[in-house]
Amino acid sequence: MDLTRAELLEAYRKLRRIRSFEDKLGELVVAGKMGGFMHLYAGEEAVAVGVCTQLGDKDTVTSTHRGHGHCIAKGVEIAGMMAELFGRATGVCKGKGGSMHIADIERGMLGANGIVGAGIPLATGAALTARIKRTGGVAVAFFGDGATNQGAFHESLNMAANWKLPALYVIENNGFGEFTPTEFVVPVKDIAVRADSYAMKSLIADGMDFFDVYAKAAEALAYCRSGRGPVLLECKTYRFAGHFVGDTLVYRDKEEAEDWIQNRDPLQNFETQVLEASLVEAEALRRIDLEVQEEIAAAVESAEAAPWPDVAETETDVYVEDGG
Amino acid sequence: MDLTRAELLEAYRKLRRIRSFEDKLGELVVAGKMGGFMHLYAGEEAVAVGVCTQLGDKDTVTSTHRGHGHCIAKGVEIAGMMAELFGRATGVCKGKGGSMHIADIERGMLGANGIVGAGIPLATGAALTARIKRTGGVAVAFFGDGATNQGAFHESLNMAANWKLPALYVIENNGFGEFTPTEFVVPVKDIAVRADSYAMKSLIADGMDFFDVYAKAAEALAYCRSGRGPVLLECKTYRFAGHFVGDTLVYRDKEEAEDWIQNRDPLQNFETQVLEASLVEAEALRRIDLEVQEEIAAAVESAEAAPWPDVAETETDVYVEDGG
Amino acid sequence: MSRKLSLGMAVNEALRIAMETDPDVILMGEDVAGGGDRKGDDVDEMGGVLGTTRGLVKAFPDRVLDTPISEMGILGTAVGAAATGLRPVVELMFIDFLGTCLDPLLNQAAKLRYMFGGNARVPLTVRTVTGAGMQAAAQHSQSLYWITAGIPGLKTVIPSNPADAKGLLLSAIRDDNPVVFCEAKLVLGVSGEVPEGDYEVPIGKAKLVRGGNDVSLIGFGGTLPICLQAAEQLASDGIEADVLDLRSLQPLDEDAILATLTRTGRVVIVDESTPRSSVASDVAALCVDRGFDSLDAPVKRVMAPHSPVPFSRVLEQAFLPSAARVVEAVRSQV
Amino acid sequence: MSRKLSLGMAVNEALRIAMETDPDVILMGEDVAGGGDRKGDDVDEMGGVLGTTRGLVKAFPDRVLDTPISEMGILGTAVGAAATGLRPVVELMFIDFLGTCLDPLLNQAAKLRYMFGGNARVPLTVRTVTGAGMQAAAQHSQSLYWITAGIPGLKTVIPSNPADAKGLLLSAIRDDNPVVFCEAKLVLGVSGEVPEGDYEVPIGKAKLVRGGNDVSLIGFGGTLPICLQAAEQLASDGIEADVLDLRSLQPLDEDAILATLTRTGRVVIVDESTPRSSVASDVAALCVDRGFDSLDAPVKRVMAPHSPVPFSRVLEQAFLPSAARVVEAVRSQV
Ligand SMILES: Cc1ncc(C[n+]2csc(CCOP(=O)(O)OP(=O)(O)O)c2C)c(N)n1
Ligand SMILES: Cc1ncc(C[n+]2csc(CCOP(=O)(O)OP(=O)(O)O)c2C)c(N)n1
Ligand SMILES: [Mg+2]
Ligand SMILES: [Mg+2]
Repeated sequence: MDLTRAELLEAYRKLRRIRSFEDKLGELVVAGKMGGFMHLYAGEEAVAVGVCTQLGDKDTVTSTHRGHGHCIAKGVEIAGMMAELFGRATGVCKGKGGSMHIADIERGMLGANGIVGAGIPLATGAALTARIKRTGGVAVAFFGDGATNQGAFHESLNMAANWKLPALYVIENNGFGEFTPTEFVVPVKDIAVRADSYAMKSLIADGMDFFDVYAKAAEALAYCRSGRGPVLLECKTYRFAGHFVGDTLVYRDKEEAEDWIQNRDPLQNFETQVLEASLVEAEALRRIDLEVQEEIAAAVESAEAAPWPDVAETETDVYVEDGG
Repeated sequence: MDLTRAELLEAYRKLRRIRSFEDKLGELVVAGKMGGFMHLYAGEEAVAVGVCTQLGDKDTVTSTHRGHGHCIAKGVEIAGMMAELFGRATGVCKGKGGSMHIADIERGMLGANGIVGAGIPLATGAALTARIKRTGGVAVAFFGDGATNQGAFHESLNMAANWKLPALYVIENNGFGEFTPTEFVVPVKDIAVRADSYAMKSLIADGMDFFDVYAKAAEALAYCRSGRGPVLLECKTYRFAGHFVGDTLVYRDKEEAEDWIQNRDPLQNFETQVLEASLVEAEALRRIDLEVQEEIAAAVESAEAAPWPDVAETETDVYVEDGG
Repeated sequence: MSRKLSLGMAVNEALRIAMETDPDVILMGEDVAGGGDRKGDDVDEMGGVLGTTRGLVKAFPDRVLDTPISEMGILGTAVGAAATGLRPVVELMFIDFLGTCLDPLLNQAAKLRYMFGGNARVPLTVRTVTGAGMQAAAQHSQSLYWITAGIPGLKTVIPSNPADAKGLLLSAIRDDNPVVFCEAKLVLGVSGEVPEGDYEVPIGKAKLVRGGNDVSLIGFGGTLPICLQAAEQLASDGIEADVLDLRSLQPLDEDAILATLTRTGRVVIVDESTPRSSVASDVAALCVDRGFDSLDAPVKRVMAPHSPVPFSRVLEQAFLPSAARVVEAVRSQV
Repeated sequence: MSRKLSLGMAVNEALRIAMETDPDVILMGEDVAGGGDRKGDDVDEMGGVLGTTRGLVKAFPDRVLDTPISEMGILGTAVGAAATGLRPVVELMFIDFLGTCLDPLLNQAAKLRYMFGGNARVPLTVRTVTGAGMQAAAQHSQSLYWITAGIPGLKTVIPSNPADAKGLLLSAIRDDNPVVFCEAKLVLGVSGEVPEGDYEVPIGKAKLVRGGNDVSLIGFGGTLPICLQAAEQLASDGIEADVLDLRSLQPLDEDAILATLTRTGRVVIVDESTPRSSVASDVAALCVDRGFDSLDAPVKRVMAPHSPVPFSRVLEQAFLPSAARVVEAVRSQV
């Protein structure tokens, strides 16, 4: 493991930040304080953090309807995100985007996306920009198992493979697309095999294990950066909550869920490994837990106090006004 | 080879009928007697005939912009086709469809299609009907190598595999999508490997050899009919003429083209094999050649003499009038 | 006999009747069963994200099909199935997803019959949720019925209440043409009396839901309650409004539109969609063409602005048409 | 200085200038090179099915990209590229193929900026061929600009002559918004004087191409020649027509439309598309709203019928608007 203590702590902070952020959102929606369709990332943190920890300013990511984790992992500010989800003028998208469109282009976060699969070609385009403008950057598309059944997945991977673009395609295989088990709609066990249709390199990671994701992503990113072409990385993971806040979860096996949640929690997993290897101390982690809790409480407080957007904003930002 | 002499002669008649039909269309378009975008099937006859010879009334096919061959192989009348291409009221689609939309639902021919890849889900739907209504039929989708880069291909094959539909997907890999060589846009040598993304059975045939197509299609159709699910069959073939009538062919290697045309002509190939095996006599084939020539001449003559559609027809057949 | 049902439950009832009365009717879509088709176990199904199809997979296990998230494949497959003898009802979860599956509607379902010279029938129904009002933001809140209404060969209907929803859906399913059936979020949860049993509401017939001779308020789907609210407000000022519920966007009931215009001379169209290429524009264009001689005032369109749908509650409310804006439009005419 | 060029060749010239003056401009599409990017051999390229991009891959070998037949992937990739610093020009061979790739335009290109609170630019241009006239039948002959013009966040332009084509395309490429650039088949091969060098025609400005005070004929793209022909015929009867070329369908030049209406009091809109959800309806709706007081006659729309485009030559001619139908519409007004 080539991560320094500081890097490990930073990784843990991100894992925890995502978890606490998502838990808080769940509460807020249930309490009727927050609206919209809300899809939580809890349980899948190791994927976003394992990959994004290795990305820099020139690298970009595209995301899904379940996008808060990717934002946080890519470094988007919590306060701006929270204000966005409260629909306030101080939101990172001025309250116009909301959960499914949260984005921060300056941080290379090209947006959550309400259209399943739509982020995949966008990342392909970002990779094309990197290639043509020789930025040295890599574009990463995060998307679910369900999204691999979209035509956009197929077309994009084929194009990226043909052009050997620096693109990393990350499948977050959490076993479900909404309420439908993946095995009902994907007739192969490992979705990673779909890379073979494009003679593309593929890898599989344990998406509940930060270190495994990190290692596989490292290999994949090195491959992309070397100009050898795109990589498909499948991370096997699980979402701890429902598809969206409000999902009654009647369709899923309770024992199976309990097993994932109790025995394979990525935060617990991380902690066990770093403590066993004596890389960091438990107190350092607890301190981060507290700091994150405070950070999120502060974000909620400031968001709730923030102004609503002016109604005139309904009609602005449709076009770049001067045309160019 | 389990084909009777009569069946062999019938197969040859279809091969010849397609070739002569297409040659005649080429002439007519160049002479300015026929309009529209015209894509000829010459060179690929063994694929349509090798497959369709084994289809019955309950089986359906969907086709492409290059659809005359599939029509003829599926038994659509030459006279109605020719009238259609002349835009006459007596056309099989009353002159409303033309080359890219020629169809004959009564014969299970669900249409040429101007949208690359669009016939693939249509055939999937026909297979679903066969399954739900237990007709015992199989649906066959013919499409080009280029169409395998469409999302519709991916989505359809996945659905068919999940549902184990009686569908046969036939790739006519003729080495080009318009003017772009297949290897520029498909990074795998055998497109048939794409079946593995869906755990689907696949086969590869020499698309210039009627007997090889016939054998592979027989295997595939038996598999489909047995309820084991869909099959992807890749036929390696070549189009003798340009992408459309008018194509200057500047982009293609002349020697390579000559080689295919001189040494791998599916009609020549068929003739050589049946003569060598003494299954039929050359005179029988020549007789068919003449009969087909007369048949096509008659079709042209009757089409040219046929009435134009009434202009009121522009606005009819948009809806089923009584609503149902 | 009737009882109160939400629009969603009226849809559920129509689907059940359609499937009971015709073995060729099948349901397809993402989670229309919702995990419930796991044979041999007792897992409960969700019946779609909004629960509209709940219970149907248990009743018709072979004819309710959960699909992959593959709208192009789903719609294309449904068109192929419709052209070969089934009568598929597809759920397109939100009409915004039309972007992923327009071709099977635009170039296949709508055109097969014509291209084949009348030798095809495509009895396909696409159920889809439209419009804003749930803070679902730009990609889950559009009122894109203007696209399907604009495509020759398709029909598009949009009920404003549960009773019409049931009858229109039964008509749509039994229609031999492809029909897009819109469920507007603004009225999807609203309850109303729904007759029991099997009945149809004809496609292409608007309904005058309130009589008045001063102005015509024309709405449909989610804007109907807004029209009625505005009519109440206007009435208290002594202005009596006709309120016409279009119900069908294609075919348009031109006669009913011209009849109300003739009565009042003043028309306000209330349409949740953005203004360009809209149903509202078509109605206005009809008025200024065939209804020109009856027009006493400018035809006003109360619509969303030319923008995407915003997320923030305050912006979404500003985005939607309101009774206040309708009243203001009427005032500008007199 | 100018010389005669076809509209297609004017487009080619604009592309070359755009690529010469901005290294971020790239071209993508099916066969836009056309086999010509085979490095190291001397195979000639086709430059697109209609030859419009011929010669460009030789001049800019790294920036002219042949793609697979994957419209969804192409458009989506182009949007991603545009949002990250390139200025892609995509060829969508025929606008009919919008069915396979609407999402990247509808839900991505058009909305990113808005959804991201103004923090995105999508300088994307989509060139596409529209309309009937080549017997290309139902799936290759549609005038679907009404769809792109209806989507907030997109612009849509359609030149009627080579000089405008060159200037509008240069404006489109340099615009920081996504622009759909339509090349109407009816005028694609027609030649006209085209100025040399680099110039722009502003997006959103209509052009009065003929002055008259009796009636306003409003057209664009392929219908402009039809308007002019009709104006000639009317002139011989002593009716003098204003002919307005919209050039831009979104934004609409509302001022120019209202100005001609004010001058003449009579409007006929000539639009090649089908009638529902159309640009023509929007123009009519504008006239009966803001232009109501100037209207002296019903606003007439001369359009295609509500049907798919037929193949047969005789039917296709009947389907298309004609000068005779325009004249007849004007006659019905007086
Ligand atoms: C094109 C499209 N189809 C359907 C939906 C509705 N939808 C939202 S999330 C979702 C499931 C996605 O599954 P997956 O890709 O596995 O991601 P997960 O939710 O499991 O993270 C669906 C069907 C959508 N948003 N977009
Ligand atoms: C969706 C769509 N994109 C592009 C086209 C234009 N087009 C017509 S045929 C063709 C090439 C098809 O190649 P392939 O599938 O290999 O079939 P072939 O022509 O070689 O038989 C293209 C790009 C189209 N008709 N539809
Ligand atoms: Mg999933
Ligand atoms: Mg090919």
